Parts: sequence; structure tokens; C-alpha cells
Amino acid sequence: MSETITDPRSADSNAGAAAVQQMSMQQALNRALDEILADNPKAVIFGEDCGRLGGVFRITDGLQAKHGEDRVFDTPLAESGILGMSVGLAMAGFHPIPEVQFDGFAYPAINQIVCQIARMNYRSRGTLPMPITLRVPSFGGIRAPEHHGESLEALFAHVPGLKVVSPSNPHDAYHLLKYAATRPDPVIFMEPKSRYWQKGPVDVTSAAAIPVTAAHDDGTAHGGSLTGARVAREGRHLTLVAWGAMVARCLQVAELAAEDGIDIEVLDLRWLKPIDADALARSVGKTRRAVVVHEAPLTSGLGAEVAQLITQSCFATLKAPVERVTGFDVPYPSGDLEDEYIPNIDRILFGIQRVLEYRRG
Amino acid sequence: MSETITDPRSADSNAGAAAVQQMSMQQALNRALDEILADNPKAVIFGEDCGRLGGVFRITDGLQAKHGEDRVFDTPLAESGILGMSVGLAMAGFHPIPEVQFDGFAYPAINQIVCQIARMNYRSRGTLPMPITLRVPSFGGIRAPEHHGESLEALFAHVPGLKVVSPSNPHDAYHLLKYAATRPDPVIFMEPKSRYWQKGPVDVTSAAAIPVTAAHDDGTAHGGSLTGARVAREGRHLTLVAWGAMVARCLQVAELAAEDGIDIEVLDLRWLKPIDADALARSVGKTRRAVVVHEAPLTSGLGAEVAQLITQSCFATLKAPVERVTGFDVPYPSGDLEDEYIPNIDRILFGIQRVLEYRRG
Amino acid sequence: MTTEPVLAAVDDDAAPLTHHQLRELYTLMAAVRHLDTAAVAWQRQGIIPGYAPELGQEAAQVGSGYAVDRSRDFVFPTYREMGVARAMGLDMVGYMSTHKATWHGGMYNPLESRFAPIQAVVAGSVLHAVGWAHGQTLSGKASGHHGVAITYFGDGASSQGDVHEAMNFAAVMKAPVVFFIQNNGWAISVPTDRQVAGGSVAARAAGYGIPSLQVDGNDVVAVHEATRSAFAHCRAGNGPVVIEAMTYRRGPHSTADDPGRYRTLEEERLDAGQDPLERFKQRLLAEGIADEAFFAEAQRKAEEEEEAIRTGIEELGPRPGAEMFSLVFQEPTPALQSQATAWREESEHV
Amino acid sequence: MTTEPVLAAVDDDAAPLTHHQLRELYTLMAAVRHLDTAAVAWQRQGIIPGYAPELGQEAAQVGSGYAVDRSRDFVFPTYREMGVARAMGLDMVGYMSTHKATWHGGMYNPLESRFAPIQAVVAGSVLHAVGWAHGQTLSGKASGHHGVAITYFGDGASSQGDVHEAMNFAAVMKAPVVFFIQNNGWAISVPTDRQVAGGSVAARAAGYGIPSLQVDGNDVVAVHEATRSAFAHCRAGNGPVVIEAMTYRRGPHSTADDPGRYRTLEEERLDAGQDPLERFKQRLLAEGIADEAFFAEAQRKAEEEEEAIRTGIEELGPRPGAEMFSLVFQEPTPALQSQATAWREESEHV
Ligand SMILES: Cc1ncc(C[n+]2csc(CCOP(=O)(O)OP(=O)(O)O)c2C)c(N)n1
Ligand SMILES: Cc1ncc(C[n+]2csc(CCOP(=O)(O)OP(=O)(O)O)c2C)c(N)n1
Ligand SMILES: [Mg+2]
Ligand SMILES: [Mg+2]
Repeated sequence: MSETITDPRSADSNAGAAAVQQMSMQQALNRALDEILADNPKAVIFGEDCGRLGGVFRITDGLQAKHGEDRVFDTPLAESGILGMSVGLAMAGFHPIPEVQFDGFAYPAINQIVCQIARMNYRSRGTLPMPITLRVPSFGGIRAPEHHGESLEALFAHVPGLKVVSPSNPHDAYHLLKYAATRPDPVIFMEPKSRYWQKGPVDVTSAAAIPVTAAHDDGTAHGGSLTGARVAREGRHLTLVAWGAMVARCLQVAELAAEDGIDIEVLDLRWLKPIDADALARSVGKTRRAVVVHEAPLTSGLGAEVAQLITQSCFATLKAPVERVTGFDVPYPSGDLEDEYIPNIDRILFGIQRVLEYRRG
Repeated sequence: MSETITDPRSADSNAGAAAVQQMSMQQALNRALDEILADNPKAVIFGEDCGRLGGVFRITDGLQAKHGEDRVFDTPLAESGILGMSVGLAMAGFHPIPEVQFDGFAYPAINQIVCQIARMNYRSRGTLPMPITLRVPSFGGIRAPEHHGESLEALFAHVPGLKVVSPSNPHDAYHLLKYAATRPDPVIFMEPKSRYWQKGPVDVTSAAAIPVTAAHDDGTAHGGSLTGARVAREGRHLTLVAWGAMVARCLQVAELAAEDGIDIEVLDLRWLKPIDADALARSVGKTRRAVVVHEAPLTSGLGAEVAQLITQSCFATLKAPVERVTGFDVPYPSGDLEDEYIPNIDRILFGIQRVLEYRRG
Repeated sequence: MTTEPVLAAVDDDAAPLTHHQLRELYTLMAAVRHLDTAAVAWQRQGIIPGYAPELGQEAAQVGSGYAVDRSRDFVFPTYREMGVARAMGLDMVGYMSTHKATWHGGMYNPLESRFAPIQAVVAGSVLHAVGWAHGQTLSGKASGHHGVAITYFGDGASSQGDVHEAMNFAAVMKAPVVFFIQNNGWAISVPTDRQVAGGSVAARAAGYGIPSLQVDGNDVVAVHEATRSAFAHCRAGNGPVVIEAMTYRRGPHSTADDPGRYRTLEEERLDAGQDPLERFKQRLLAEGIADEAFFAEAQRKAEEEEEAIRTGIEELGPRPGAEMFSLVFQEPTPALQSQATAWREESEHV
Repeated sequence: MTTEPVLAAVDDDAAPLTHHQLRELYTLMAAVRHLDTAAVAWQRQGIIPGYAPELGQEAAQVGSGYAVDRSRDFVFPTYREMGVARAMGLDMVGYMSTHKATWHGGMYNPLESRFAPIQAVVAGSVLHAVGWAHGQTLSGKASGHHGVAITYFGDGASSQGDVHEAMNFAAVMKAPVVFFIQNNGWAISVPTDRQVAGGSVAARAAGYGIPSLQVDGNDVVAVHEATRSAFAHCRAGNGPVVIEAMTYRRGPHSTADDPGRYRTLEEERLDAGQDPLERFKQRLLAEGIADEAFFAEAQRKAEEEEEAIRTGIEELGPRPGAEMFSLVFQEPTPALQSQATAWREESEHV
């Protein structure tokens, strides 16, 4: 299923002559979970259809058979139950890795997430940590039924006590999940479901970032630490800030813009809480122009926070106000209208144009 | 209980020689609800302890006795139940005015609010409107137990299909509630519970704004329409943007700053969705400096949206990046630490100072 | 501890079903079976992106839907109530449009058809039914004339907190609502015995003082009679009723599902029992109520109907993008209107 | 429909309470009664901003809390379980600090005291108990040695969806958890008959196949024995138990409440029944287990204890503001650290 290719850039990794494998994000996540279960006897995976079925997206495929029904199990159909139970398991010393089947079904569990998971460490003055990694297949783009295409990052990022991360490619998915699941604090892990089946290079021996796909590998991308943002493409004229499935789209946009001589930097934010404000400052400090792209509705979306962080740090040099290209302030629509809703290449290009053509007064 | 004073500025109201009465916000809201029930036979009020007790804050005091148990009733203790039931009542032609007892207890109902109340009109292509006015005693400042001092506006404002409003004074409370409860769309009505017992002038004959308290009445305040923001105090040097209980605090700050010759405009946003972007542009277009103040945590709070709207419209003339003075990214603390958490006068003054002293490069 | 609550047997319309009605029930079931099977094929052919088959649940759905009085009752479906919709005479192109990904809630008019928009949140609309039903009480119609709400949900949904809140609210308020559970053995891959502690959703009703009926969900007449008497009980002002129709999801959860991962064909065969359509056919034959010519005609009509619906679905174009904006509110906001304008300029280049 | 599930009567420690234990129970109840009454006075005197009295619930709380084995069990309280805390020997200054508005969850160590942080969300921690209990099962201790979770909640809380989800999860997973309901007749102003459809929370247990006990919550011995046998049932690996202790909230909901708005003093007198403390005293007297000197001594100790706690509470200064930031995460974030720095500079002027 996964072919091995040799990548000269990872020669510095532990493995000596490193093996970079092609795998889909689904495979990368599955492998990460497998290793997490093997490494930590206190890690447990559960949720709706996670066990025998291996999850509706097969992220937990084969894990029950391999690790047993005590480690990977199905729960009754109740999200508040799943998350509330996670709190108790964490209090008993476990590292729960619950799954909410789709983004929109995190809402029934919000009370447990906001008032319990995010606060138990605080409430208990640090005596009851909540090492819970909540996996949420997220965002749209797969022509799914209602409530299966939601973007909840702005909500999660606003909640004190939560950390939030979203990988954009298989390599990051593997490493970020392994990182998240070894933390002592709760992490919401937002998986871009429209990218589950896309393959990409994964270096399991080193977390240092490698580019998203060979097509966009211009040899200049670099990573920095797992806890921060990642420069997915270097550029001089404008920074596109994105996360999840929008990163790949922004890379496409950058390729197109390059044809017109516009050199775009793409910053994959990865961590949506805490946001890597330094990376934003570094990138836009250089490019002096920025557009932030997300699928969630505009108003009170995370784009506002990103834009404000950029404005705060780069005000003196910014050439134009930060633009936001986002979903609209409308409920996520049915499949037929999905492409009208999610920021598409045209709309991102228009946003870039508005920034480039901005003139004061 | 309420004394009548004559206000020359309301001479243009319907009542000819108008009667401006002093009342608390609790009285103003109670009176508004009483009139709403009298005016609209389809209006129904319900929630936990709303009936016999008249609500833990007495906002529905006496209404059950006056209008009957079919119009004002207690429900079992279940917020999802209360909001889910509201959807059905709206489908049956009623105008539900449910109460969630405290901000933090809206979380168990978020699924019904976000996925049902906010979407039913859309899902049904306009055939099943949701004229639901959800009253939420909100924000902190009363030394209450955990989860009784939350600010959910950023969450609500991000949800497509909801409108969100928060009054800062008794006059607005009366008129905004009557306005909200006659709309065909769902409105989240966030009541600043720390202001319930503060008295102020209410002109029940005219919605045109009157100043918050006589102390801050410099004769220059003006209102505009009920659907927009309100200039609570005019000023030339900097705009403080706030809502709910923070408006009164910003007015205090403005008085203090005036002693140092700093002339501050205070904009009471009132509507948190949709935000009155024109009023922001008008005010900051004039003052060229802005600080937004809220109790909610900083990250992904509504202050980011407000700041970004200001930056977007005033970029060319803005003298400094918009500052945010907000609660911290920590769970709302216990009473002893509440004053450390909520933006206080000092912290707002520091924010103002940062903006005034900002120098490019 | 508590005594079992009993259903007030005040079925004012309790005459046994006529032969005509029995044949009508069969015709409906045949139409539903054929349309359901066809919809799965449509998905394979790329006509629709997905579908949730109700294969095996025709008796439960048609039998109950047939009891609804469209002049006063209201139905709250899930995503799998095609048979109820058809039994109530819905515009089936409008219904199926949700699976074409045209519009989430479907394109039929829920107010006129007395069938709420399709609901994708498991247990999402159970409380709506309670609220709607309480609205009937508040409207002060005399007992015996209440409109009744019927809310459909599954064994899986019964685990959701909202179902508990709904049953408790309904019982406290004596709301005229029928909780109609189709216990089809599965919630995606999770079997009922890992889902429903105690083994029966109906058994929970007693804890709220609500009368309940557990009925053979593969027997259309039994389902219909149970539903009819539940409606009569509610209409008379006696409060809610729980019906649990024991049936079996013979197909996959949806066209995206692969049941082979969690049950064998042999298990399916054993657990599914007799096919409800075939079983009803045998009964009608045995009782001399219908003959082979009748069944052939029912099948022909079902095919004709399916063809018309498929044509309608194929002709259904995407909705204009402007509807994304115009249908959010009754009173649109300036902010949203300017987003609509920007969208039009950037996407339609006007 | 279903047969009533029965409690496996495997109380391995089923010896009747000794006289010493009975006297200890009384001493605890007296201490709790006195501290509770005093705390209301503290609020009036401005020592604490608020308090939720448990007047009348001493038997339910002390009787059950006394059954907890602190070496292996874990307690999940609400905001009204002061009597349980005291029975378990908690640091009562730490406990009371939540009412001083020092720290929401209280200042005691929940891990060491086996008493979870005070919970202000109604029904908020019921699911936690199930998760913790399932953790005991997963830890693979042999049956008979399970740690048991006991979760406290009220008649009002029983309406919340989370309670249903918890009971269903617990029953499906056979988790060793005791659901301990104090049905005290009221949820703020709403009486049980407008809250609990069917009239009994315990009666709901049968629907999940969970054995339940409804017990006189004003009889400390009855409560204790019920709890002890429930623990034994759970410990032996037989799954969850529901206990409903029928009692009465003799005081206001909290010091901010005015019960006169929803019940008369006459109703209170009639509904409350006999005072649990007085009743137990009469029994001990009648059975010759304790004499007036003992009761006087219990009262003296209670007063001494209350004084020490009050002193502790009065001496409790506010927590340093820096804790707002340092206790959010185990691994603090740079963003939060810079907020802490800004706070220090602006608020402490350093
Ligand atoms: C709140 C929520 N959680 C999860 C899902 C995903 N989901 C859709 S259908 C389903 C199973 C439902 O089972 P059941 O209630 O028995 O109905 P059935 O599908 O058998 O008709 C699940 C888990 C959802 N739609 N809503
Ligand atoms: C989720 C939630 N909703 C509402 C409240 C407000 N509230 C606090 S206590 C209470 C009544 C609880 O009644 P019950 O469960 O019977 O417990 P009791 O107070 O009688 O001990 C209410 C409504 C809350 N704390 N949490
Ligand atoms: Mg099912
Ligand atoms: Mg109670």
C-alpha cells in the first residue's frame, strides 16, 4: 500500500539513511494510533463505530483486533457521554483518545468539553490533569449530509484550557497526533476529512517538516518545531495563512500566482491554539501583506484573530489591511453549493488582488 | 419604586410631554416582557424557575400570576430540553422566549441552538421561521459560583442564523427586548447580570437613546436606530468599543481620561451580530484610534472581529493598531480573583496609553 | 416499584382495516421497496451522491405513516423515513432531493406536507416534537381534537440525552406526542445489545409513567394498529406514548457503509427474519384479499413511479447560490447582503 | 415487559453497625448540622459570599459518605455534599473555601481525599463517575476488589440528558458506579412532581436493567446499609446501582434564595417530616446506645470544630492572581505566559 522513496533532505534524521514513505493521511493517522497504543498502556481509543468497524473513515481500522476490546471500543451513540466518560477515565489515570464521528456532532458534547475537559485541571489546581486527545474529523468538501462539514476551530480556540491543532498533510498528521497524544493537556485534533485519502511523503523517523506534495516541493520549505506553524512555501510578496484542507488549496493558488510573477508564502498555521504569533510576525514582517483563508464563516471566525495578531505585530510595515477569504455567514450548504461556499481559487486570488492593489486614502 | 423625571430631549417623542422614568434594568426587562405577553398572544415565556419564583433574577417576576401558567411556565431542569422545545413551539406558530438561567448553562443547549434554532429557517427554505428570543443572563462581576460568569458572545456571533444583542442600560434593555421579541428570526439576548439592579432613565415612549446615567450625560450622546450601535459618549481622541457591563466601565474611564485632557468616545456596540460596521468606521474614522474592551477571553474573542472590522475600514488613517483589553485566556475565576480577570479601569487606561503612545517603526 | 402505565384504549376510529386499506398498504410498501432499492442503484450510477436505505423497515414506516392525519398531525423524521414520507403522499422528488445534495432539508414544503425537514442530527428533532405537541395543548383545542406529533428515531438515537429530556418533558406536560422507535438492530456498526442497556427502549417509558407498546415492526397491520391507538390516546389528552417497532436494517447503514466489516451474511439472514413485504403478500394471498394480478400491478405502478421520480431528480439542477444567503433569515442583515454581493461579483463575475 | 433487575446481595461486610459506629454516625451528623447552620450565619455576617445549605439531608449524606472506602473508591459530589465531605474526613477549610469564593473547585486535594472538585454544573459529573468506574474495570482488578465510584445528584439533575447517557453507558459497560440521588423535593423552586415524570428516579433504573433502591433518606442507618450493599454489588463486578434517598431540603436552595416565594412555612412543616438528626437521636436514646451526655459532647465538639473551620476560612486570603494563569495547563503556552506577564505589570505594577 505504501511505497518507499528516498529523500536526501532527511539524511540528518535518527535513522541514518532515512526512509520516507508515501502514505495517505488515513494511513498516517492509523499508524500513529497503533504506535500510541503500543507505547502507552494507558492510552484508550473509543467512540461511535471506532471498534469493529474501524471508524467511518477507517482511522482506527484494525486497532481493536490488534490491541483488544479494552483498548479500542465502541460506545453507545451519545457524544456528551463519550466526552464525559473521557473526563472520568483521565481522572483514573488513562489517556483517552475519543473520537467524535463528525465535526457537527461535537455540539452535543460542548458542555463536557468546555465546562469539564477544559477546566478540570484548573478547578482541581493541577491535581487532575486531562490528557485527552479528542479526534474530530473536520471541515467540508466531501458532499456530505448536513452537519458533516463544519469548522469549529474558532469555538475551540476561544475556550480557555484547550489546545487545538489541525494537520494539513500525512507527515504532520502522523507527528502531530503522536505529539498531541503524549501531552498532559487536552488537545482537540481536527482532521481535514477531505484530505484523508491524499497521499504524501511521511518520514516516521523525524518530525522535521517535509513539503506537502512533491508537486509543490520547491526545496525551500522548512518546518521549525512541531509546536509551531510551518512555512509550506516560501515567498516574498504576500503571506497566505491557512490550516487543514485550505493549505493545499493555498499552495495551488501560489503556483498560479507565480505564473503572474507574484511570489506567495504559504504559512500552515497547524496550531490554532496557541497560535504561533511569532511565525505570523516573521512571515508578514517580510512579505508585508497577508490573506487568511478558512472554511468557517467569516464573522468571529479564527481569521479575525489571525488578522489582528498580524496587524498587532506588523502594523508599521503592513501595506494593506489583512484580507479574509472565508466561508460565508451562512449554514454550511448542501453538496451542490459546497463549492460556492468553501473559499475557491478564484476567491482567494481576488483576496490577494485586493491586498496587492490596496492604496491608502 | 420608579420615580418620574422630565427629560427635555425626548420632547419629540410620541407622548408629547414625555415621561422618562428611573428604573433598574431588572424592572425595565420585566416591564418589556409584561407588554410583550400582552401584545402577542403567541408569546410564551419558560425556563427553570421562571414561573412561580419569577426567575432567580426576578426578571419574570409576577408574570405567571398575571398572564397565567400557559404563558409563563417552569420546565424541568434541562437546557437542551428547553431550547429543543422552543423549536417545536416556533414550528407550531408560537414566539418562544426561553430563559437559560445563567450563561454557562447555555452549553448543554448548544447543539439545539447551533444545529436547530439557527438552521431551521434555512433548512426549511424559509417555511419554518424561528422567532425565538433566548434570554441569557450573562457576563461576570457578581462573585458567583463557577459557570455563572461566562461571556458567550464570540461563540454565538460565529453561528450563522443567529442574531445577538446585549443592552448596557435599562432604556436599551426595555427597547431592545421589545424589538427582539417581535422579530421573525432567533435573537440571543445577553443581559449583563451585574447591571440588573442599576437604575437609569427609561423613556418607554421612544426608543431613541438616552444616556446611560445622568452622571455621564454630557448632552452630546446620540442613538441612531435600535438595530445599530450607540454612541454613549462623544469624543475626539480615541474610541472605546464595548458592550454589556463594560460600557459603564468605559464611561468611567472616559471621565478619568478627560481629567488628563484625553477626549474619549465610547461606542456601545449593542448588536454583536450583525455588528454595526458603519458605526465603527464612523467613530474610528474620526478618532483614528480604538480600544475594544470585553470580559471574554482574548483569543478568538469578539474583540478580534471588532478590531479587524475597524482595521479593514480605517486602515489608511489609523494611528495605531487597535488594542484589545479583555479577559485572559483562563477559565473565569472565583470571586476572589474576579477583579483581576475582568478588565478594570487601570488595564483599560494602560490599553489607551499603548494606543496613544504608539510610534511606527 | 411503579405500576406499568397503561394505554387508554380510546381508539375512536378502531374499525379494522378494510380490504381496500390493506391493499393500499401493500401498494405503498411495494412503492417504497422499489424506490428504496432504486435509490441505491442511483447512487451506484452516480445520479445521487449518497442514500440511507430503509430496506426491511417498510412495514414500520408505512404502517405508522398511514396513521397520520395530515389535517392536524405533524411528523418529525430522521434521515431514513422515506417510507413514512411516501405513505403520507409527499412530493418524492422534493424528498429525494436531499440525497441529490440539492438542499439539506429537502425541497418539499414541510408545513404543507406536515413532515418536518429531514434531520441529520441523531435525536435532533425528538424535542421539537414535544414542543410542537405542547403547542397543541397551549392552543387550547378541546381534548379529542389535539393535533398529535409523531417523532421517529432509532435504537442508536435512544442513547442520546435529548431523548430522555424529551420523554420527561412530554410526560410532565402531558404533551400529545408519539415516540416511534424503529429498533432495527443496528446503529451503523453497533448492535442493539451494545447500545440499549436493558434491551428495550419501550421499557424505559415506564420510568416516566408513559405507556408503551413494543410491536412487531415487520407486521404492517400490527404497526398501523399500534400507531392508531397511540394517536387516539394522545388526541384524547392522555399524554405521550412510546412505540418500539422491532425490525431489522437489512441493508447497509448508508451507501457509504460496508456491513461486511461487522456482520456476516449468515447473521443477516438469521437476524432479519421474514421480509415484511413478502410476509404481507403471503397474508393477503392467504386471506384472499389480493391476487397475483394485484401484486403485478403494484409492482408496475412502483416502477412507473420510480421512473418519474428519477427523471425529476435527474432534472433537478443545483439551487442558485444566492439562496445560501437569502434563506438564512426572514429579515436579512446588511452584513450578509454585502457578502452575497461579493459572492456574486467574485463567483458569477457580475 | 422487563423483569425488575435485582441487587446481588453480596455485602461482604454485612455485619450490622456497631454501637460505636452508630454513635460515630451521630457525631458526624451533629457536626454537619452545626457547620451547615453556621455557614448560613457566616454568609449573613459577610464572612462568605454564599452557601448552599444541606439542612435536612444530613442522614442521606453522612449515611452514604460513611460507606466510602477511601483506599479505593471515589466520590463525585455536586455543590451540596458538605455532609459527605465531612463524613469522609475532608479538610473542611479546603472544602468551605469554595463558598468563600477562594477557588471554584475547593482547596482540598481531590486525589488524596478521593472527593472530586466541587461541581457547579447540574449533572456535570455523573458521566465522570461512569468513566472513572470503567477505568477500574479496564485496570483489570479482580472482581471483588473494584474501586467504586459514587456520584451524587438531585431530583432536578435527573432531568438532564447526561444522567440518561451515564446510566445507559454504565449499564452497557457494567461499570462499578453507584448513582446516588438525593430527592429532596425541590430543584430551586420547582417541586419534584413538576420535575420527575413518573414520580421516582429510582424507577427509571429498571429501564436500563440496573437494580435500584429507594430508601428513606432521613434514616441514616437505612441509607448507610443501602449504600454499603450497593458498593458490595459494584465491587463484585455486577455493574451499577441506583439509590434514591427520599429526603427534604429544609432550607433555601442557597443563601440567595427566598423559599417564601414558592412554598409556605406550613407546607415546609408538613412535607419535611421528622428531622433526621432528632429522629436518630431518639432512636439512640430509645435503644440505649447513647445518652444526653453523649449528645452534649457531640454538640460541643461540633461547635469547637466549626470555630476552627471559621477561623481557617477567615484567615484564608485570596489566592495570588498568578494562579489564574499557572493552573490552566500542565504545560503552559507562551501566549498565556505573556498574558500573565502583562497582567503582572499592569495589575501589580511590577
Ligand atoms: C448527534 C449525532 N451523532 C452521530 C451521528 C452519526 N450517525 C448518523 S446515523 C448514526 C447511527 C444511528 O443509529 P439509529 O439511531 O439506530 O438509526 P438507524 O441509522 O439505525 O436508522 C450515526 C452514529 C449523527 N448523525 N448525529
Ligand atoms: C446545567 C445547569 N443548569 C442550571 C443550573 C442552575 N441551578 C443550580 S442548582 C439548580 C437546582 C438543582 O436541583 P437538584 O438537582 O434537585 O439539586 P438540589 O439543589 O435540590 O440539591 C439549578 C437549576 C446549574 N447549576 N447547572
Ligand atoms: Mg438503528
Ligand atoms: Mg433537589
